[in-house]
Amino acid sequence: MKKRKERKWLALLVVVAMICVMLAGCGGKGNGAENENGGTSSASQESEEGESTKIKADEAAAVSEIMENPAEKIVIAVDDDTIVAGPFANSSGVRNLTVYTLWGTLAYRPYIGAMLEDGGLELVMAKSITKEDDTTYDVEIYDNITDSLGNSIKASDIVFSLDKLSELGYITYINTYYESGEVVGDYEFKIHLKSGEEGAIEQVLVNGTICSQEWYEGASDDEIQADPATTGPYKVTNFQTGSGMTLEARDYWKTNDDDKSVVEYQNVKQIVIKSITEPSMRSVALENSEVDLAEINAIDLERFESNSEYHVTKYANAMNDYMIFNTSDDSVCSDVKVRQAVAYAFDTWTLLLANGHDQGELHHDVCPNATPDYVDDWDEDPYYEMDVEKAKELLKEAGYTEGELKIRILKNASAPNGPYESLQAMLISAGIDAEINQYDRSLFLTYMQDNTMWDITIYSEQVLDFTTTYWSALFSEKNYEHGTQGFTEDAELQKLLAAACADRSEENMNAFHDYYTEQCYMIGLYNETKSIVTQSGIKSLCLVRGDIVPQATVFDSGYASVE
Amino acid sequence: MSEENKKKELLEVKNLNVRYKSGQATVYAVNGISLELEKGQTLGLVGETGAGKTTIAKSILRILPDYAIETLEGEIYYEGKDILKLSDKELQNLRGHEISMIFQDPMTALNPVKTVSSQIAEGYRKHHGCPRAEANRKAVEMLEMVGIPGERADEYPHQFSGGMKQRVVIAMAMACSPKLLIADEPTTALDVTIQAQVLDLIKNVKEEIGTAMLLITHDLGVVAEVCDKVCVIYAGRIVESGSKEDIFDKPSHPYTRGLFAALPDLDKDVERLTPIEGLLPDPTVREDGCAFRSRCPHACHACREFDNELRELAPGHYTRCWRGLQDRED
Amino acid sequence: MIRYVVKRLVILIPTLLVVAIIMFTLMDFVPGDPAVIALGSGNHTQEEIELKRESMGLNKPYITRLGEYLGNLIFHFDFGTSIVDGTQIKTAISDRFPNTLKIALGSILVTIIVGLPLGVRTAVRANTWEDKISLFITLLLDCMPSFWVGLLLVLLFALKLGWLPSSGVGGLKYFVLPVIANSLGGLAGFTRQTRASMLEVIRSDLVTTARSKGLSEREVIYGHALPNALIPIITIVGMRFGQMLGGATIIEVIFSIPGLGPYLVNGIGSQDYTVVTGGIIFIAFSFAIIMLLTDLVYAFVDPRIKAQYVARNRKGGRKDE
Amino acid sequence: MSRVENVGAEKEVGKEKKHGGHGKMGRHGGRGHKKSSESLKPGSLAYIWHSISHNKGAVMGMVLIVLIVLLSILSPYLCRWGYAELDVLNAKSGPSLTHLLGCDELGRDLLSRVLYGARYTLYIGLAGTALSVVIGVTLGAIAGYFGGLVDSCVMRFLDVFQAFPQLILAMAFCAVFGSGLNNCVAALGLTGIAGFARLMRANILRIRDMEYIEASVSINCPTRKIITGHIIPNAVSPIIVEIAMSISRNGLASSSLSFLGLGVRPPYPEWGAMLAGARNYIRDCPHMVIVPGVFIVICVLSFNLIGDALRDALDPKLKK
Repeated sequence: MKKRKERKWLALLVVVAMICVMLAGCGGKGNGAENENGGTSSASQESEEGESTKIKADEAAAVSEIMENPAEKIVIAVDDDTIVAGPFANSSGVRNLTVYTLWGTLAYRPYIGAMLEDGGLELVMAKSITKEDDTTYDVEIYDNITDSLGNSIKASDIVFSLDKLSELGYITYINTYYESGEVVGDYEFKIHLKSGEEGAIEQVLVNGTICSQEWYEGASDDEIQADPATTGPYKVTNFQTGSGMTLEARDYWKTNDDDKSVVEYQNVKQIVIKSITEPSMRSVALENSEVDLAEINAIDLERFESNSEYHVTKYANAMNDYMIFNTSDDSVCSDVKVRQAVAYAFDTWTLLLANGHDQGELHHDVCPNATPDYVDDWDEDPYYEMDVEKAKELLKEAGYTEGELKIRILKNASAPNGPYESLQAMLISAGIDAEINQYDRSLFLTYMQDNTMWDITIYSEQVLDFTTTYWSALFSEKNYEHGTQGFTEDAELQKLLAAACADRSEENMNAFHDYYTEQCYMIGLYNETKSIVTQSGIKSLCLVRGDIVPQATVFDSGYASVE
Repeated sequence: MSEENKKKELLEVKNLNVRYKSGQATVYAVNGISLELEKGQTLGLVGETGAGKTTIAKSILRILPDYAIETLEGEIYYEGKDILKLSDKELQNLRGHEISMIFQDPMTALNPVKTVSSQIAEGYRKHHGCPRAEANRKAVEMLEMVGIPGERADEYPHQFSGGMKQRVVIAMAMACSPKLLIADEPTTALDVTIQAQVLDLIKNVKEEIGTAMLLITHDLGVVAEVCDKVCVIYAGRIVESGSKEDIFDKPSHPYTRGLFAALPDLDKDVERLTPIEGLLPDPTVREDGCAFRSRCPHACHACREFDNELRELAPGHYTRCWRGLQDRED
Repeated sequence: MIRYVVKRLVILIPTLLVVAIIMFTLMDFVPGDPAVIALGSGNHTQEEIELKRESMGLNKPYITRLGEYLGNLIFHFDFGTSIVDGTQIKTAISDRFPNTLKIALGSILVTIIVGLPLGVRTAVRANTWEDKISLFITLLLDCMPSFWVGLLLVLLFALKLGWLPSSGVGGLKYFVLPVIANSLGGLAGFTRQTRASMLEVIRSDLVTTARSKGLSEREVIYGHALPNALIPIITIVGMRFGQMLGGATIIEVIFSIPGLGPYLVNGIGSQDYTVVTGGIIFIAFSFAIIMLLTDLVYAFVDPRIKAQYVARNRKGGRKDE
Repeated sequence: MSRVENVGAEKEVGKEKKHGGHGKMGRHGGRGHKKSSESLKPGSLAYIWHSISHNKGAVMGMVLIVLIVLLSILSPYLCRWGYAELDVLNAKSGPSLTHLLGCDELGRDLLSRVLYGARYTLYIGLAGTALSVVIGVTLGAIAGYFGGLVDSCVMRFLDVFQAFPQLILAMAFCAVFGSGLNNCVAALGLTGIAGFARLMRANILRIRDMEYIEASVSINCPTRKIITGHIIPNAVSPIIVEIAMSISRNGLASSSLSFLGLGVRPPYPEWGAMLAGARNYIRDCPHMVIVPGVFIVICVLSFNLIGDALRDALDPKLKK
């Protein structure tokens, strides 16, 4: 008898809303068609297939050409939510992007292999640097350096900053090479190094971020982190923890354009940093024109490449992945046959694909072919290509039946799963029982130095100047408590390494390369090609060693930021 | 029913049938009830628990739980209009204003989270659309009328005793001086001393406002004191109806007699009371013939063919048992 | 009443102290040496680590460190500094908590605005098709993981329709999608609970009395039935709000909102134990406050409970949970 | 002879007379021999089973669960592809003849992974719930029955426990003990304890004051027997309902854990991990998200339907 209420359509409305949410979400592929024009190569300046992404020397475009169209603002999406602006901090996604924008250093390295002697380094605060002996350098700095609050920067501030950095321990290079600083005059001081190693002075000159001592000691913790007196060309406004910050060009003390290093340009008034950690959200933000520039995964790339409103810039990832074998007695990989069996059991290109990329460069040495002393014909000789039969044979020789050998793979939780899962699948199909032990970032680093916790792991390192320095970072016993990064105690290895470091002759380089590759202590894997997508108004990006220099971006005349 | 007292009649229930659905079974709660009530008159519905008395009361106000109702048939005329055909709006105007109800258990009848005065004022405002202040004044006035000091008007139900709560319920029911008051066993949940006070209160208020009353009880003492007419209900049917004198002096239906036999009587010196054997029949089973035959001492095969028609023993005095006639003769 | 609130606050202190002590001790037994973590990646010589331990005061005995920590915590609400980047935890939390609070408040409002009427309607129309359909739909929403819902909402409202920004923080319109994604999840549970407690009250005598007074169906249900069914509903609201103050981690990660969730996740990821300890103590503190507020709302809604609080004080007995 | 029949076995327990041997339940009048649920003792397993089997939703739920479990056990034999077998050529391909439900980003067959993966998600749901039930119920029973100091200590402990959001507590646990199947189960189990303990305690308090407990205490029946014999069986009905809900909640929570990289370690194809892993491909290869998503929804829905049916069976007043 109760009169039936007429609100039947309420439930219907909810059902309809649900369906269209589903369709919209999953129809992405379907109705994204209107801007899909069959994947023909777009007008944007796309690096052709196969052109090696080797960066010999970035000819920084002439200053005038860059400053042609200064822009008001650029909005950059970054894949890292630790927003840091203080003078001294660990390296992170945001830090690498903004360290030279906010903080002045003595010098800047514009390309891999740029050294002090051959004048490769661009001087920033340093006016002149003279070498007295292997471990002491006399540095004269400009006398008109000021920070964003107007405090003048003297030699004492620089020594204070370097001492502070070595005390806090955030930059390992400073700790390993910087001994002490000695103030000689108002604008002159001496740097004493712990060792005269090649590249040591460059590390201190390039990584020492400078700030005014008076300001630092007077400022509160919050001011230091969120509203610092910056010595670089930009200052910080609107700092939001964990979400982003805005960098504004300040009246910079160096006025003469010719002396300016590429990091000292002020080609855009405001740089807005927005932290968007979710990859799919970055591509949505780009498509929804909420940001001007974002790093995009290969899977989402296709919809931008075929769209004329966007430019895709491809570059080789600065971090090079390589596989380390734990050769200590606590691991099955102490037997060379086991190491070789594992090496032959997997295919590196599959690992690259599994990492979600479709372009990249396979390595024939732990170090990429990007350094002056790299021997090109290494790339021709065979390098552990996948050969399951050979792997099984080696396993038999090592005395293991099918599936008996158990390998523990150590994985960093924040590394993508793809490569490890495919590596595991390939090892299993080759009769090696592989297990992935995944730990959080810092626990992973702690366990990497513990030879009882793993058998193989994949790590990555950045090459800065020479293959020999890269090699010594991995193999030299000086850097590790026992043996190399893979706990290898091998006198012959150290001898060959020392020889190669002393004299970079091809013969020495080949000797070391052949020895460690044959012993299969470590094998180089790949560095994938990353891609940055920008709106069409941006003509070209200044990319140095895999890091963008935002202040030197080149804009088109018709450029206007999304915000 | 003769013509002339038609118009005097306040309430007329014709052939009311109510069936509940419980799980897969159907419960035949009320099977063809017909009764009349004149203005100012008091009709008593007497019967055991589960005979369908409360269902009758609730169907008059149409506040039966509709999720459980299977069928609700028949007509209930109130001042000529059939309540079962009323629209929601008209029904709401009727409830509390023309017809109001008092419930059995005062402990759960009142809303524990609202003040006593607001619960009374709410009904009054609904029907008289007057400002809040006036409604509150009326509420305090009603409370004093039922013997509750005015200053306790803003207290909450949990601060009152059972008896006091029932007084509040009465005040709430009588706020709009209804023409018909339905009282569903108002005193059962109270202890004996309070019962008498509440009954007197109901009688006084009723006379003062001239309200007709349908009193539902299983206590024959209460019926004797308050009611003018009586209907005895058994298994959802009226088995005997008539004036108070008819029923008390000349009970004819075996069930009515059984009820009186179960009553302790001061002047009779009886060793043991004679209760009625057994329990009410299963309401989910429709049986032919007289429903009481399974418990009736005089039951015989004739009862099974009994056509369940009411027989008139005397003007206004009816019984639903063929045997009843004979008692009058001998 | 005030005496009751004060009493509950006083009881709060020992509970939080227990939480602080548990977390502080727990973090001592966790693998990884804080000094090494503070020095960051790369390998360090032994005396460097020793120097760092000294500067962080890790060599002091456990008791003095605990005493210092609790001292700072109680007297000036100082949670210490983060091991990894040395930032003040107090400022980090005070920067991030407003975002988490906005999402939590928004989600609770949406849950109540949508869940309550839906719960009441399904209770009033129990076992009709409308009841079954809305329960099914809310169940469906409940089953979909929040990051999936979040992504779908962004694709529809931000990208296709362009009404709302897709991620990040800013004005209120940045919080619309995260709040919807966060509240859809809990809707089924809330609606079901409202329905259950409403069903109980709808069949009680007080509703029949209200109806017999001639009130309209709406006045009976919302005026009389709902106030009596509120107690279990308020418990659910309080519990969920307290949980959400811990940060809707998934939603905050998807929408890149700097709330407490990602802060704690990164803290755990980089073994930044002071951050984790400080964060969890703060969440425990806010949760306890919410529980107290819920109890107060009980008193506001139900006079019998208020009477119980006041009476309880005079007799000095313990309020029964 | 009059037949005694109690209409609707509301609250009284076992009031009606039983005729003859155990097998033959109370006989009913003229309404044929169908055994109505009223005739069984409320709370007995037969009663619960009987009323569930009449609830269409619950039957559907149970059928689905059994189907999924069966398919999961048989999947290694049914599907052509192993759950970890790589078919790099058609990675990310949509549903096709060779791969009925398509492939994931590494080219592994989704059908076999989803079917094989069912055991992990169900294991997490069941084991996690079992852990919280065992610890939670005992804690609740102890707190509820003994009251006083024990009660307030347990309650304070639960307050502390409940303060931590489930995800954060699970993460802290996984961070300390490493991620992986059993740690994931332990983490989810621990976080569920507070809910069960509170529920159990509330029931115990309600039952403790009932007459039949005082009766058994008066005939000095040992406390242990009272708890196991009287209190727990009667307090168990809301717990059963909560169990069903908790299983589905845990199954779902494992996907959030995997989202943060703490769930099941590869290569085990747990649904939550698959869903979390495929989230970046939602726009271009939606099938990779839909397949595990649909299975999770089916599983969680079925458990909820069963839970609802259980609630209606055990809590009659909510039935109508």
